[in-house]
Amino acid sequence: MTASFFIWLAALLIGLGTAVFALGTLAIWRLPDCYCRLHALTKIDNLGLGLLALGLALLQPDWIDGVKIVTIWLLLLCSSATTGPLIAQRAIEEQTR
Amino acid sequence: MSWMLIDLTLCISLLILAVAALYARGLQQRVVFFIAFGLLCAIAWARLNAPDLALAEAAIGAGLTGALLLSALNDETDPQPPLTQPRLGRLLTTAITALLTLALCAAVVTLFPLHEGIAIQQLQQQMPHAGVVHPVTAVLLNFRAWDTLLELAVLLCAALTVLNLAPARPVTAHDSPLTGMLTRILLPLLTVTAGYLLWTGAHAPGGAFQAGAVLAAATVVLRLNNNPGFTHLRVGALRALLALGLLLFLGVGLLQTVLGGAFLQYPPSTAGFLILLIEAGAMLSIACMLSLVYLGGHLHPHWPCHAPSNGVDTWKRHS
Amino acid sequence: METTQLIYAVTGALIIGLGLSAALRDEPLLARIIAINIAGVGVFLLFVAIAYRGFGQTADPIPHALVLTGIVVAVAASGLAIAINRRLHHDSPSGDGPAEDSSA
Amino acid sequence: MSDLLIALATLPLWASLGCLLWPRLADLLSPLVALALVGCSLLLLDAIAATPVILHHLGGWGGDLGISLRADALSALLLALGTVVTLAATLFARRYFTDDQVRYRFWPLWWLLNGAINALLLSADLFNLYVTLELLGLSAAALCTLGKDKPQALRAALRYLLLGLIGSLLYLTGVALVYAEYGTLAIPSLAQQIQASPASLTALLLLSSGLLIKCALLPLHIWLPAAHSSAPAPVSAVLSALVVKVTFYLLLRLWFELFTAVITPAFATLIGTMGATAVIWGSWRALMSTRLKLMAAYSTVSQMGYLFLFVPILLALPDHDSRALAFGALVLFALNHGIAKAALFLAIGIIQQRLGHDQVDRINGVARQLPVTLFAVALAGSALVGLPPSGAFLAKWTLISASLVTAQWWWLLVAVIGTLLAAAYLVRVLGAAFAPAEPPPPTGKQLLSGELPALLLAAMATLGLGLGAAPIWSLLAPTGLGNIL
Amino acid sequence: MTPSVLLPLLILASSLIPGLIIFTLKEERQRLRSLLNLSGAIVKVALVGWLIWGVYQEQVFETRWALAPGLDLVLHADALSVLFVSLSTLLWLVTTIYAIGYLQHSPDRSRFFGFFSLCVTATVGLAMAGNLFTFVIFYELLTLATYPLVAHKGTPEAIRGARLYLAYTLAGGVLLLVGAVWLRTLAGPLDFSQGGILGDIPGLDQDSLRWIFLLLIAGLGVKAALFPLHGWLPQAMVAPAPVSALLHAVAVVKAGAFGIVRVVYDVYGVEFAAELEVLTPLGVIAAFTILYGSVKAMSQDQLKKRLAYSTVSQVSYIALGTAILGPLATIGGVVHLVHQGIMKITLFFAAGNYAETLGVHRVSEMNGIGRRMPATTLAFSVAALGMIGLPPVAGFISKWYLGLGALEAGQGAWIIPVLLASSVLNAAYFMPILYRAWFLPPNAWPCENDTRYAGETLPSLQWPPVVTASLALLVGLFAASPYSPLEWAQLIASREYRQ
Repeated sequence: MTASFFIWLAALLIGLGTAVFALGTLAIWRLPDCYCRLHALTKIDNLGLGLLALGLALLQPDWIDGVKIVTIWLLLLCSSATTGPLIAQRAIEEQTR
Repeated sequence: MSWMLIDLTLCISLLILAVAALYARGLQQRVVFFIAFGLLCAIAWARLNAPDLALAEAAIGAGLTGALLLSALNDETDPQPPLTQPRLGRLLTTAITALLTLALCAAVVTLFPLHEGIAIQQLQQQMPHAGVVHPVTAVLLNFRAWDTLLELAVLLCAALTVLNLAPARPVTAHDSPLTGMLTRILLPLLTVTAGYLLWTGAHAPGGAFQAGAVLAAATVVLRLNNNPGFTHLRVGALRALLALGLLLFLGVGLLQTVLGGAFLQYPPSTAGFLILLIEAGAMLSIACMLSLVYLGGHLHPHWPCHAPSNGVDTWKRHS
Repeated sequence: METTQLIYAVTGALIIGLGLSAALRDEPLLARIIAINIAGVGVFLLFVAIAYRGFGQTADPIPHALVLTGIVVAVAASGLAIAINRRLHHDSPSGDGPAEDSSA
Repeated sequence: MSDLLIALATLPLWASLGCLLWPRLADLLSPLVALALVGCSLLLLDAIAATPVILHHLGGWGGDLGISLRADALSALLLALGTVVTLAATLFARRYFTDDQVRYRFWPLWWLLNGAINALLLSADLFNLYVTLELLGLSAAALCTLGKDKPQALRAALRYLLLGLIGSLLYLTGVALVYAEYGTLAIPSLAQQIQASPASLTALLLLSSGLLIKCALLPLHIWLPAAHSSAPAPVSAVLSALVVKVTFYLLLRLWFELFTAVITPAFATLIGTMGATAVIWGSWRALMSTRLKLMAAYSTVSQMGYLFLFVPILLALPDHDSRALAFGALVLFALNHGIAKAALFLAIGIIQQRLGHDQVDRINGVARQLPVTLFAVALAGSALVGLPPSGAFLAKWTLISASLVTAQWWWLLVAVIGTLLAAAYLVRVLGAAFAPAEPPPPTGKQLLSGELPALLLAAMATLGLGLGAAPIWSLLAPTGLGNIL
Repeated sequence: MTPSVLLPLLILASSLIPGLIIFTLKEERQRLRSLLNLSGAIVKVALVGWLIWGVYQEQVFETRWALAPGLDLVLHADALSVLFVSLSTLLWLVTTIYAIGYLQHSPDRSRFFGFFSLCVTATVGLAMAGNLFTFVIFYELLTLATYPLVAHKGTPEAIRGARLYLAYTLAGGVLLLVGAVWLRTLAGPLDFSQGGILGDIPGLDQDSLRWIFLLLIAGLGVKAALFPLHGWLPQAMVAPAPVSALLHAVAVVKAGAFGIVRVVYDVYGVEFAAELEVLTPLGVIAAFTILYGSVKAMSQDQLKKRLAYSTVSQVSYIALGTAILGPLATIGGVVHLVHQGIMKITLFFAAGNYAETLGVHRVSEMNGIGRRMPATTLAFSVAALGMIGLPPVAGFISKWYLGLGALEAGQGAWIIPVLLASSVLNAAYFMPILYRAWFLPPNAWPCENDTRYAGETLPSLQWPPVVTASLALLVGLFAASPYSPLEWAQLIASREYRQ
């Protein structure tokens, strides 16, 4: 029972993750200017990836692969944390010039 | 059946990205599409059971080449003025390439199903004596070692020319606290993964090239906050580092012929160790060459001689 | 198993065609380098499609080694082309020409 | 015996690393290595006289798995040509590059180029040939960037590099198809397996078109004149004499050893016509060009056209020994052009350095200032045109007789017109040199020891190959090339 | 290496080696250069003497060197080649002496004498060629060696003249090459043999043989200055006097004529050629050239141009001789090869003297030159009379035999008038010169060189024409003696015709 429960949970998480991703891409497409799109790019995608990573981690046969997938998610958090402000900084410079 | 769907979507998106990368309006858009195409291609390698290639494609194909192209974006690139082909010329070339592609597709279709080649059968028989477990590394560094040796020479040639062409360009400084934090996190991780990749190369996907590429990525990250990384060495040390990989390869190869046996033939007992030794040397050289190719040679304007005692190196002037 | 190989091989062939026809066009250097790299990826796709041996089984390692060599050669060539181009534009438009460079 | 192969393949790479690590030592090291290479290639030649084919499996993995180095009569002869021309160019380069920094940058790339040439001539593996072709293209482009007037040299190097890459990609696609269909990359075993099939035909087309781009046959030659004329003299000497010829050697291997079952007379005639147009058009442009180096570069385009003229004739020749004779003439023509063109470029390098320019109509009076160099130009020119004392005369004699035997007399017409045009642009240079001298030019200095390599090469092309060409046929007789002979 | 193999090589080397050494000599080493030149010439004359004696004794001299499978470089001395070798060697000795005097103060003498020796080597090699392949090699070498000599002065006309010369001769060389290759593919190795080789090879397609004959004769005709291909000869007169003397009287022009003789007699065989009906067109062209050359010579005011056109017409006598089927005509043609050489070289020496000492280039300036330079003008007159065909001098003999041969072959009807007309025309353009030189009072010489010479001019310039003129007289008087050119021509003719 517990195995099927984990599979269902993973399926739910992966479903949620893909939905959030779809939402994020829709947001990037629809939002008017660069700064709003940054939100979609950083926050929503990170959430989507987090859910996806957790879902996949559950599915892995041995736990070490699960840890690897979660570290991927943590690394992505760092890189999007730096890229977001950098892009914003550049956008401000571009507007002022 | 489900795999068919995934393959089709992957291939179609690959084609769309390729067209976008070739025919988008601005150069910047083309470069971004090209990087996306590279990453998608890495997924395609993974799908086709080629993990080594996925690693290499992501690190070198999309990563480093993408960084290279991005850094080259700000050199104003005038279209080749002299070679403006007449309309007829351009039409002719596109017609010929279209014809060649059609012939290629027709030939490819007739190829499948493939029958088992002699090379693979011999490979399976010889694998136990290869000294490493992972077949790709065995092919790279044992069965077809001469290819890899020459490939190191190709890389050396590119790096030397980049150094020869070094314009004395000042290093643009654009570091900010954010990138400082990112490098502090990424740098140790990259070096550790590089070492891990080098070590696992013997029995799992990995090896000198992927490790070298990861180290080169470390230089790219360092370059973000304006530190030239380990390429900023004395000219003598840089020369040694560049030559290390090829020197080891040739040295080990020649050693075997001196002890009897063919060139590049490793005795079964010490094959594993020798391959690891060569891979370590190759990793350092590849990392140095790839980062030089990315950085450009302006850190060593007086290459290959030492900087004149009076002249101060350009880097010190700016920090 | 053949259909997967077929799909990827044909995609590879198409990408080669696209890349080469774009590479032969008269465009700024970066565009031509991108075209050549894309054509290269097409060729590698062809190689790996040939090496595929079905979902579970390990693929034929020889084409993989060849493609690995090809990728590294491609990046070396692109780097060289970009370095030459950077030096070409550093010399001609600015016109001042670096002092230290001595003519051969 | 196989140690010779290893030495020839790896010695240049060792030299390149040596020159990289100890630049000051490079000036001494390079001539010694060049001399050693010439020694090895001569030893290889008489080894080939004993055993027709020498094979060395690298890494001990024989047959189809590993890569093997192979030397037969054809590759041994071209290796001899390569090492001799490299020795002369190395001795010349030591005095040509006066600025130390440029010379130290020159040596490592020079030995990489030479290593690529030797590796390509010895390799018996289809993919390994791709890697050597890449190394060849990259190092040649890199050496072009050392040219004197920067923007032109860099632009020429860039175009050369890009077209070289496109050529290599086409070649690689061909390799993929061959591997897919026959499962192996080793040339000896492929030679037995390849039959006519759609995939093999496409592979032949791809491999040949890739190599034709690198070989600068007529419609695809746009990169050659600029690259060869803007590169420094020793580099353009090796480019014209060796790099283009080594690519042609590969085409010979493909057409006459691997894809003999796939080649059709129509394909050969197409190649022949492209060669014929190259002969006429190249000599015409050489006649019209205003600069000596450009003239020499266009003359390379036209002389390579001659080599392609041999292809349809070789295919149409009925019996074995007339085909062996024609094939010997082809090899003799390649050797003669290699040596004579290298001598010509070295001599032009001296003239350019002495007069400061190489305008054809302003070199009058050079006969009095540089008598040795002008004599070398005259000798090399007569060898290129194919006048009697030179090997090219024998080759053209056999080409004309072979084209008559196979009743394809139009190749004869092309050869005749090409010879007359070549004589025309040679006379144009010699005529200008005889004119009375302007006041001696300000720049330039006397470099007699620099003139010696050019003169020796020119003498070798005319007298050496002219009188001593018989051994070439005896060497080629047993193996000839693959199963066509 | 028995002497029979070594001798031809030694003859070649005796002018090749001095030539190569002279190339390296500095300009000032005048004494060493003259020593080398003269010693080379004397050694060669001695060797040729030995060769003549050997061939007369039916000894076989042949060296063979395989250049490629089926293509051998063959040097073979037979009666015909000895005739031409002895002619060119003897005259080379005389011309070298003349050239040393003539070029005393001009620059680039090392280069000149180097190419001069190379040119003689090529001529001797061509004479001793044993097969058509070797003949073509030395034929082209001759072109290469003579180009720098014609362009020696470096003036714009010299270079233009040399370029025209090269254009003609290279085109001719290529035609000869194609013809030779075509014949080689049809008939196998073409070693010259007495009486021709194509006669007895069965099943050769007649038409292609005719085409080949046309190609060969066109290729050789350029150097033999047959009518449509003679344009280069007058232009090449810009060359210094020794060059125009040796080359355009002996080496280059005779090479073409000698080639025609070789092809007709030793390749085709004269009976087989007659069968193919190729001889009559050759005869017609030769006859037309004879008349055309003489007519053009009359209108030339420049002395050297006039002599050039006279050479054009005289050389065609040899072609005419070969075109008539019959031993007598052959003798006439072959012996004219020698006689014309001796007479024409005297005329060119005299012209050179006039130009060098008195700056006289035009016939109109030659009034009373006989009084000023009696010895040279006497030699000039003897040679001129010989050219016209008056009895004591050599020219008469060859015309006499040509006439007899024509009658014997039954074609006397149209050949005798041509011979007579040409003699008249010769008189028409030589007599005014003689009259002007001896009987008209001299007016001011264009540029009187300083008159410190003991005789009329430099001794080394004065004696060569006298020597060659007396040689022409001697050959004319003692035609019947054993070693005379006539005797030798009869020996050749007897071997060529199969009795």
